[in-house]
Amino acid sequence: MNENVATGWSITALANPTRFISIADKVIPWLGGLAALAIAVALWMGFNAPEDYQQGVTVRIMYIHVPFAWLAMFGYSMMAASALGTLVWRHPLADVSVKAAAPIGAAFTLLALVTGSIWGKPMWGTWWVWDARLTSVFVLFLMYLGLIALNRALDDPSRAAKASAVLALIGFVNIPIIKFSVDWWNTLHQPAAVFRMDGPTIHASLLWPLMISALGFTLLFLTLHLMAMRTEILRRRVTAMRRLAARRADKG
Amino acid sequence: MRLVVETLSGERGGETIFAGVSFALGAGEALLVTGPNGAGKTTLMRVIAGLLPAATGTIRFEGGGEAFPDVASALHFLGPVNAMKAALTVRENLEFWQSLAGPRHFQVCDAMDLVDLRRTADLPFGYLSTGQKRRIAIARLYLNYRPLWLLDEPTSGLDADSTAALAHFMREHLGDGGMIVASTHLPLGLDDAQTLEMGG
Amino acid sequence: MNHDAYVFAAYAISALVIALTVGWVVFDYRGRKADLATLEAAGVRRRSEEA
Amino acid sequence: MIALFLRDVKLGLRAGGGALVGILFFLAVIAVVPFGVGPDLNLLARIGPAILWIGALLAGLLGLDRLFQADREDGALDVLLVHAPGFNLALAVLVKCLAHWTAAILPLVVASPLLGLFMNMTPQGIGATALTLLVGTPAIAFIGAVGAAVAVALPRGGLLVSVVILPLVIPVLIFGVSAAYAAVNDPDPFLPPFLILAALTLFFAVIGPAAAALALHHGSD
Repeated sequence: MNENVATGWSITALANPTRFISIADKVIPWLGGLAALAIAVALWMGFNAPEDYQQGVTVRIMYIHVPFAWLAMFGYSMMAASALGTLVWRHPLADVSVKAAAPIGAAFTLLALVTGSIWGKPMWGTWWVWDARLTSVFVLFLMYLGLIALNRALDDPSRAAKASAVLALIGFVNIPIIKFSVDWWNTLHQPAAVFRMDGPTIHASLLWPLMISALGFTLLFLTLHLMAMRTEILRRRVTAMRRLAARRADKG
Repeated sequence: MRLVVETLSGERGGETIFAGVSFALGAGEALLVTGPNGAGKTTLMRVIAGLLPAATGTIRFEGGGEAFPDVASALHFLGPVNAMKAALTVRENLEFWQSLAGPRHFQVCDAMDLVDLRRTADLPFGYLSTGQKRRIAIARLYLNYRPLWLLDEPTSGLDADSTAALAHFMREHLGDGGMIVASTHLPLGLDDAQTLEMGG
Repeated sequence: MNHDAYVFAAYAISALVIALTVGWVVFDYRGRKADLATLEAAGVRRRSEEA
Repeated sequence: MIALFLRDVKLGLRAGGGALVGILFFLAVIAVVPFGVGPDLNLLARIGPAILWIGALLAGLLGLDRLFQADREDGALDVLLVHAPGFNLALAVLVKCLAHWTAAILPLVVASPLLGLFMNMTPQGIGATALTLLVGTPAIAFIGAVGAAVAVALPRGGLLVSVVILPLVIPVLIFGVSAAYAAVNDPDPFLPPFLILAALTLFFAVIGPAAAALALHHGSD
């Protein structure tokens, strides 16, 4: 996936790694700043909103738990889209996007699990309950780790690209199936009267901070993703140059 | 220092591969083991290296003093593969082997200079070409001084000038009073080397 | 642990993990930049840059 | 010998190494159990230590066949045999086992408390299980080394190693799990099974590498 190969394909604005890096250099600081601002505003509004009538103050965890769960899904969907880019359109940067998104997605999924279990502790009395949503997010976390392990195992980028793209797509197709089966598995054993975490309608004053927080964390995710992609391109450039240096060592 | 081998025979899987092999090597002398594939060259090399037990016969290393009391402590073994890890850098590989094999001889950097591959020190070993990998494998022999070199098909996979480079290192080692037992098909330009034809 | 402690714990752990993630991304980026610099200094030119 | 240890740990953790796979396998095994057994929390709590131990055992056996196979393929094993005859070959094998344990199995022990939460185990149970794992799992590496050394010549020796080693590892499993349970339900004493477990590890620390060295010496073809 080195430079001169990319020029052969249909050039979309981001196809050329060098141009991608220059664009990324410009966009990242702005995106990062915006993300920080949005998160700050959301948390400030969240902490000034009235407490939830049933759960008291622990509802404040919702402001970060829901965005994290959303980002876990968003991250995997982005990887699936990039995987399509690798397999269907052969976009040179698609594989870079998959490899870069995996660890960040995994981090947010882990956060979703942790905050979910902390939020559930007062209600259920234990740190972990095999609640349908928490379990499917946990399975998603395993799929993220599988993808990261695959990317680490195959160090030759071109070979790993196809493999991780296929795995990402298969994983993505399976998410609804897992969701359905876990729900079914959960209701099968658990007494149905599991306390529903978020009420049927969220009060407006709680909804706004939630939306802004979700926006903020999504921007944060995109910032990290762009930075990770830029690093991945540099890593491949370093590898290519090291191979070159090895071949040059004889002539020099 | 002398390497004395008397009526040596080796077997593999219960079947005698070669028998009645005897030779003696003094300082600065080399023995080229030739013969068709399957004639037992590799088995002979592994028996001398102590990797395989000898069926009959003896292998003695005389005059080594306390530095090289027996054959095992006096030899370097270089097989058809390079014994280096692709994931580690060249320097890490060489430093590892130096730390394992007793008293130091050449520094890692000097050994790399000898084979003229100093620039690849920090590159992963896997990125090197076959010829370069072979030269690094040879550089390992310089890290700890051992009088006896056992080279099992040293020129496998080498092009012309890498083979010439290998012959050069071998001549240098003999010049320093070392001994070489090499199994090979190519005449390595070692003029006064003894030869041992392994029967079919 | 009363309820406020849970909220604090959740935010603390989240802040920690996010900080680690951001830190790792930046550290990785700087590392590759440094590798690139040393390689450029060693006079290795990429194919596309040569005349 | 220290260099051998550092090299093997470095290799295990690097891109191609098996360390990450071991942890992932352990996580997957533990995660699968509740789906089979059902989310009934107190049932999970009862079988928690056993599941953690079985998971660690299987994950430990996973990376073992590569212990010597990788070295044999790139010729490092031959050179090692030449440079480390007799006693210090056993020492080299001991060091390699410790390196494999540190790179592949130690992370499991560190991760086991987190997984204990999934099994809804009491903090005391989690602590005991982690402690028994810490003391018991090296025995798996030492016994496994014998299997790996024996199977080094076979091209696809991998599964054979696990099958050959499994019966030998059962005592470690028995004492490990019983010690873990003893910590949870009070009447049973914790110390005796735990000390026997430690004794097993030390015993195999001597026998394992010695037997593996013997096998390597005579097995190399």
